[in-house]
Amino acid sequence: MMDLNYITEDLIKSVGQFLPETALIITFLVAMMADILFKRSKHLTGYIAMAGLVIAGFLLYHQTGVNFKGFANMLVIDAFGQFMKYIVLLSSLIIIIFSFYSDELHAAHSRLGEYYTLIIGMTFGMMLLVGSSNLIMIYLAIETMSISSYILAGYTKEVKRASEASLKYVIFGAVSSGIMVYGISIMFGLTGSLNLFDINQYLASHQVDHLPLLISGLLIVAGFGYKISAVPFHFWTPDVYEGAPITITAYLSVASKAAGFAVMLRFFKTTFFGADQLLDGTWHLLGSINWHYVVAALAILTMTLGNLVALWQSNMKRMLAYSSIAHAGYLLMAVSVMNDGGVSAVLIYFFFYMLMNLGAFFVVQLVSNKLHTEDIEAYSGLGYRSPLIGVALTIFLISLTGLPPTAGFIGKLYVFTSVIDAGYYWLAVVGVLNSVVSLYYYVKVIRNMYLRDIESKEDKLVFSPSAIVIVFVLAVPTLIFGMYFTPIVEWANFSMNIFIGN
Amino acid sequence: MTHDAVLLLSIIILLTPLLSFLINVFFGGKLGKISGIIGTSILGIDFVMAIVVAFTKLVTYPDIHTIQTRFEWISLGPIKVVIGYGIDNIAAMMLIVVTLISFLVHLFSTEYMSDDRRYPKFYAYLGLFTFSMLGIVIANNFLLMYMFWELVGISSYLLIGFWYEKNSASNAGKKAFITNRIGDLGFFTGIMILYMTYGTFMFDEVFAGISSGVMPFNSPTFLTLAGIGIFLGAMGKSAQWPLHVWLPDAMEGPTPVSALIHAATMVAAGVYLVAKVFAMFTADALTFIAAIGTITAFVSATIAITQVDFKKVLAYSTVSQLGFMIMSLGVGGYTNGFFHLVTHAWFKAALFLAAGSVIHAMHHAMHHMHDHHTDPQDINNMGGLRKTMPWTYRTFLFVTLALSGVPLTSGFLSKDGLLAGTLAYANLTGGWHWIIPVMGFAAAGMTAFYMFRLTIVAFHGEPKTKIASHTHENKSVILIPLIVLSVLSLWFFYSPTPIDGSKGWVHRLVVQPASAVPAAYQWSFLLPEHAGEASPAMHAEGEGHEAAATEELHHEAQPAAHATTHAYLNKFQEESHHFHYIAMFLSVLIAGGAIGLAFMIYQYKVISADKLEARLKFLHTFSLNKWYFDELYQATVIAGTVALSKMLSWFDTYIVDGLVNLSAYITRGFSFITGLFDNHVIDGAVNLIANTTGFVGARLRKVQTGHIQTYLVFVLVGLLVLLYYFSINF
Amino acid sequence: MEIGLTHYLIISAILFSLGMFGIVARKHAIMVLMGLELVLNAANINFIAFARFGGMNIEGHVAAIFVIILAAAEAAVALAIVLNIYQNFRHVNVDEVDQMRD
Amino acid sequence: MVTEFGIILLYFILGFLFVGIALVMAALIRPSHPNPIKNSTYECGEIPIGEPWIRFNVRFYVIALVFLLFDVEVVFLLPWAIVFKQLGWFAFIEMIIFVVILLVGLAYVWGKGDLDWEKPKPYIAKLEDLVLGKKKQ
Repeated sequence: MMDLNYITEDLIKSVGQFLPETALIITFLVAMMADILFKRSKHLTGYIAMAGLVIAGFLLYHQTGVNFKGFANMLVIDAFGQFMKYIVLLSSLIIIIFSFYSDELHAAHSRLGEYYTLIIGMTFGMMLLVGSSNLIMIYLAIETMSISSYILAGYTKEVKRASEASLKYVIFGAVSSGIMVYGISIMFGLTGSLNLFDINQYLASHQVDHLPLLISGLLIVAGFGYKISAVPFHFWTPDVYEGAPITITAYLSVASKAAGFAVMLRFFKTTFFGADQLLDGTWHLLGSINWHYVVAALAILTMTLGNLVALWQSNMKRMLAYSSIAHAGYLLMAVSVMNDGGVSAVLIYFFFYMLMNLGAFFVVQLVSNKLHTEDIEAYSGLGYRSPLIGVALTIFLISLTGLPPTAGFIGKLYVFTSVIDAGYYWLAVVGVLNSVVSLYYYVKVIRNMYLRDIESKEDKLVFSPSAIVIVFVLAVPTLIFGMYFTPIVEWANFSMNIFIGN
Repeated sequence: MTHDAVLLLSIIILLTPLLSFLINVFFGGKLGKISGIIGTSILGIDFVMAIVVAFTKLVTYPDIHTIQTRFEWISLGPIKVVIGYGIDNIAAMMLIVVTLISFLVHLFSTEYMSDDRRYPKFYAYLGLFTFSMLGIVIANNFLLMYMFWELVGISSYLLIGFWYEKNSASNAGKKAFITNRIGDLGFFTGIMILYMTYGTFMFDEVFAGISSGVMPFNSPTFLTLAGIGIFLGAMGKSAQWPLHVWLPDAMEGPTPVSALIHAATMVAAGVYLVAKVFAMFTADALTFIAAIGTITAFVSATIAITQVDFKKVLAYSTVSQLGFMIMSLGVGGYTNGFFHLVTHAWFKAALFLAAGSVIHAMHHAMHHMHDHHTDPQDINNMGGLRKTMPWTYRTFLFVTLALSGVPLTSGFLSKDGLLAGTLAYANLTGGWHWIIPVMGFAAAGMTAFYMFRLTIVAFHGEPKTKIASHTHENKSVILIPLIVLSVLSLWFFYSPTPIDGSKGWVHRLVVQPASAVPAAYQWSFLLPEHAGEASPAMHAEGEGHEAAATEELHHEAQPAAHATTHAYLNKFQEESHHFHYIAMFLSVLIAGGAIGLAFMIYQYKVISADKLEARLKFLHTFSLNKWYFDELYQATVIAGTVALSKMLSWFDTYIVDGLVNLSAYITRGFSFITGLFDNHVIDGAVNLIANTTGFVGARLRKVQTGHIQTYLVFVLVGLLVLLYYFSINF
Repeated sequence: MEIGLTHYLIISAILFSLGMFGIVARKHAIMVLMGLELVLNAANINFIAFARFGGMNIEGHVAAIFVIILAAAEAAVALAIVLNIYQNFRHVNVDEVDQMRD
Repeated sequence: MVTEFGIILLYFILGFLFVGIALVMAALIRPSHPNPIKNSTYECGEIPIGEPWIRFNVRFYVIALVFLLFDVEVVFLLPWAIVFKQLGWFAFIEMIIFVVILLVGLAYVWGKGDLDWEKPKPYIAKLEDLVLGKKKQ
C-alpha cells in the first residue's frame, strides 16, 4: 500500500529530527533502571538526569536553522520552538542543581530517584508541548507534563500541605484539560481536522460560525490558561506553589509556564492567522473573532489580580506565586498584540524571567533550609545576617519589579514597546500602573532585609560557598543582561518566526 | 596570532585583575597573607599576556592602526550605542607599562604592607584599580573610556584613603575624588557634545565625522569647546594646574599606591586620553592645552624646590613632569609627549618605590628605637642613607639622573625631544609662544636641582638623626622592583643612540595621527607636509576616511623613520629635528648647571642654604606654601561657596521668610479653608486610591477560599462571562 | 426521526454538564474523579460522533483512544494522590482539604 | 417503519425483557430453602467475619492501579496488530520499543517492591512499655 509506505517514510524522517526528545526518553529509562539497581547512591539519578539534559541541549543545538514538520504534521521544529526548548532544558538543569541543596527533599531521600526521573518526564512533556502542532498532540503533551508535575507537587507526601497541593493540582489540572479536550472535540467538529495547519486552511477558505468557534477556542485557551496561570484559571497557583517543594514551585513557575506560552503562541499563530507571511511582522487575522481583545482582557485581569493580591501576602512562596501570576499578565500583554514583535518580546522576557525567578526561589529555598520558614517576617535583617544572599535577593527582586539596571527592566521595556508599537496604549497604561503596584510588595521584602531593626542582626547565617556561587551565577547575569542585552535580543529576533509550514 | 586572538587575549588581560579583586574581596578574610601571593601571581600572568599582545601588535601588525572590535550595546530603535575595545600602538605600550608596574607594586607590597591588618583588602583594591586602568587603555570609545575613568576615580579614592583612620588620609581621598569630579564634568560635557553631533561614541567614527566637516552646532568653537571639555577630564586625572592640588595630598596613601597610581598609571591616564583623541583638537584647543601644561610644569617645579617631605617632593615633580607631557602634546609633539609618558612611568615608579624603601627602613628603625614622634618622611631627619641602604641609593641616584635628563638615560631621550618640540613650536608660531620653551627649560633646570637636593639631603652626608643611622637595607622583595625599573631607564631600550630619541623604535611606532580637524581650524604645520593644501579634499571623503588617512600616514612614516631622507610627516617634525641639537645642548647645560648648584649648596655648602633662604625669603615662603593654592581655593572657591550659602540662608531667613510670613498671614485665612479642602478632598483622594488598591486586593484574595471546588466554579463562571462578553461584543 | 449528529452532541453536552456538576458538587474525592471521567467521555462521544457523521477522517477515533488512555493514566495518579490525602487527613472529602487559603 | 429512536426504544425494551424474564424464570424454577449459612456472603468456604462492606486493603488499589495502566496500553497494540503485515519491520521495531518502555516500567514497579504483598509486622508489646504505660502505636 502506497499510503502506508509514505507514512513509514515520514516516520523514519521524523525520528531523525526527534533526537533531543529521544535523548530525554532514554535518560528517563536509564534513570529509572539506575534507581532500581543502585538504591544506595543518593544523587546518581540526578547526575544521570543532568547528563541527559545536557545531551538533549547539544542535540537541540544541532537543530539550529531547521524548519521541519514531522510525525504526520504533529510536531514542528523551528527556531521559536528551539528558543523555548532551551529555556525548558536550562531551567530543568538549574532545578536539578537546586534540588541537590534542598533539605525538604532530602528528608525523603529514599525516593529521590523518582524525583529526578519525573523531572525528566516533565521536561519531555514540555519539549513535546513546545513543538506540538496538532490538538491531540497538545493534549497528550500537556497531560505528560501535568501527570509528572502532579506527583512532584506532592513529592514530600508526608507533609500535609504538599499532599493538599497535589490534590488541588490534580483535580484542577484534570478538569482544565477535560474542558480543553471538550473544546478540542468541538474544534474538530467545526473544521474537520485536529491538525493546526489543516484547521488554518479550513478557516481561511470557509466561513465558520462565530459562536461555536468562540466556544471551542475559549475552552482550548482555558487549557493553556491553566498552564500559564492566567486569571480566571489561576486558582490552583497560590495553593500549589505554597504547598509544593520549593524546587518544584520554581520549576512550575518557569518551565511549565514557558511551555504553556510557547504552545499558546503557536496555537494562535498557526490556527487563526493567515499563512501568508507579511514582511513587516504583522499577522493577518482569519475569522470573525478578535483574539487580540480576548487575550488582552485575560492579560489585564491576570496582572491586576496577581499584583493586588500579592500586596497582602505574608508567605514568601505565596507572594512569589502571585507575582508569577502578575508576570504571566505582562507576558499575555505581549501575546495579545500577536505580531512578530510581540513574540520576540515574550522570548526576551522569558529568558530574563527565568534567571530572576529561579534565583529568587533559590534564595527562598536556602533561607528556608536554615530558618525552616518562608514567612516574609523571617527575612528581617537578612541583609546583615548574610550580606551576599541579601544582595542577590535584592537584585532578583529589583529585577522582578522591572527597574533598571537589571534584566527585568529590559524584558519589561521590550514588552511595553511591542504593545505600544501595536497601538494598544491603554493596555500599556494598565501595565505600567500594575508595575507601580508591584513595586510595593517587592520592596517590602527588601525593606525587611535591610531597614528593619532586629536583634538577630549579629546572628550570621552561613551558607555553603557552592550555593552562594550558584546564586551569583544567576544574579550576575541578571545584572549584566540589564546592561548588555543585545545578544539576547538578537537571539530572540532570530527566533521569533513561528514555522507555519510553507 | 590573528586579530581575533589579540582581541581575545586583551579582554582576558582586562579581566584577570578583576578576578584578583573578586578573590581578595570575597575570600580575603580566609586567605590572609596568601592574598598577596595570589594577587602578585595573577598580575604576573597578566604581565606575560600583556607582553604577548604588545609584541604581536608592535612587531607583527605595526602598521595596522587599531586592532579593534565593536558591538552594539543598546539598540532601541533609532538610538544605538556601539561600544568596543581595541589595541593600537600606544595602547600596546601602555598595557606593558600598566601591568609591569602593577606587578612590581604588588610584589613590593608583599613586604611593605605585610604589617597591615587590612592586607587582603589592599590587594583587592589594587586589583580593582589595575582592572579599571586597563579598561581605559583598551577602550576605543568615549563611553567605555568614561566608565572606566570613573572606576579609576573610585578605586584611587579607596586606595588614597586606605588608612582612613587617619583624618588626613580620608580627607585626601575626598579631595582627590572631588577635584577629579570637577574635571569629569567637563569630560562628560565634551562627550555629550560629540554624541549629540555625531551620534556615536567610537573614536574613529567621531574623527571621521569631524573630518567630513560636520561641526557641533555648526560652529568650530563648539568643537574647540568639546576638545577643552575632554581635556578638562584629563586635567583632573593628570593633576594639571589649577586642578593639581589633590595629587600632593594623595601622598597620604600607602607608598606603593603612590608609585602605581600617582606616578605611573592613573595620572598618566589624562595624558593618554589626550593622545588618544589627539586628532580632534583644534588649534585653539591645542594652544589651551599647551598653556596649561607649561604653567603646570613650571609652577610645580618651583614648589618642589622647597618641600621637605620626601614624597611631597616627588609628588610635585610628578605634577611637573605631567605638565611637560601635556605641554608637548599641546605644541603638537605627540610622539615625544607619549614617549615621555612611558619613560617617566618607569623612573618615577622607581623613585616612589625607593621612597617607599626609605620610609619602610625609617619606620623599622623608629620601631626599633621606640620612637613614635619623628616624621619618617621628613628629609631633614634622614641623611647618610647612602651607607646604610646602598642599593636603594644606587637605584635612586640612577633614576634621579634619568629624571633630570642626563644623557645615557631614557629621560634624556624623551625630555630632549620634548623640549626641541617646544622650540620648534615657538619658532613656527612666534610671538608670546616663546614663553613656552623658556618656561619649559626653566622647569627642566629646576627639576634637576630639586632632585639632587633631595638626593643629597637624604642620602649623602652624615645621618641627621639617630634613626637615620639605624636604618638597614630592605629585603630583596623590595629591591628587585627598584632594580628592574632602573634598568628600564637605560637609553638602549628605546634608541640605538643615546643622544637622539627619534632614531628609536618609539618614534617609528608611535606615529602622530593625522588631525581630523579641517585645515582651516588647525595649525598648518600640523597638517601633512605635501598635502597641506590638498587636505580639505581628502577630508571630504567622509566615512572610512580615517582608515585611508592612517594608511597614507604609514607610507609617509616609513621614510621619517630613516632620518637620512629628510621627508617629514609635517612641518613641525622637520622643525623639531632642526632644533634637536640646540635643545640637547641647552638642556644638558641647564641640567648640569642645576646639578652643580645643588651640590654646591647642599653637599659642599659653598653657598649657604639658610642665607639663600633668608635672602629670597619671599620666594621661599611662596614656594614652601605651594603658591598658596590651597589657601586660595579655601579663600575663594570654598569660602565663596560657604559665603554664598550663608548669604542665601540669610536671604531665606529674613527676606524670603519675611515675605512668606507676610503672605502667610494673608493666606492663612484662605488656607484654613483650602486646608479643609486639602485634608478632606485631596489627601482623601490620594488615600482613597491607595486604600482602594489595598481594599480591592483584600477583597480579591477572599476568592482564594482554599476549596478546590469553589475554584472550579469560579473558573466556569469566568469562562461563561468571557464567552458572553466576547460573543456579544465582537 | 433520524438519529443524527445533533443527538449525539446533545448527549455529550448533557454528559459534560453532569460531569461538571459531579466535580463541583460531590464531596467525596472518588466521586469528583468519576465526574471527571464523564467530562472526558463527553469529549470522546463528540470525537466519535464527528468522525462518524461529519464524514471526517480517522483522526476522531485516534483522538478518542488517546483520551481514554490519558484518562486512565490520570485517574491512576489521581487515585494515588487521593490515597495519600487519606493518609494525611484521614478522610477524602475535597471540601475539607482547605488548609491553604488566603 | 420504525424511526431510529424506535429502534433504540426496542433495544431498551428487549434488554429489560431479557434480564427480567431470566430473573423471574429463575425465581419460579429454583427451589428455595434459605438458612443462615446459605444467606451469608460466599468467601471460598470460609466463615465470613464482619460486614462485607469493609474498606479494602490499600494494597489492592496499588495492584489495581498498576494493572489498569498496563491494561489500557494494550489498546495501542490492537490497531497496530491489524495492519502489522503492511507496515513491515519499521513498525515492528517501533512496537518493540513501545513494549520495552512498558517493560522498564514493570521492572521499576517490581524493583521498587510495589508488587510484593507485605504482611504488616505484628506489634509485640515489650514489658517495659506495659509497665511504664508508654505504649507506642
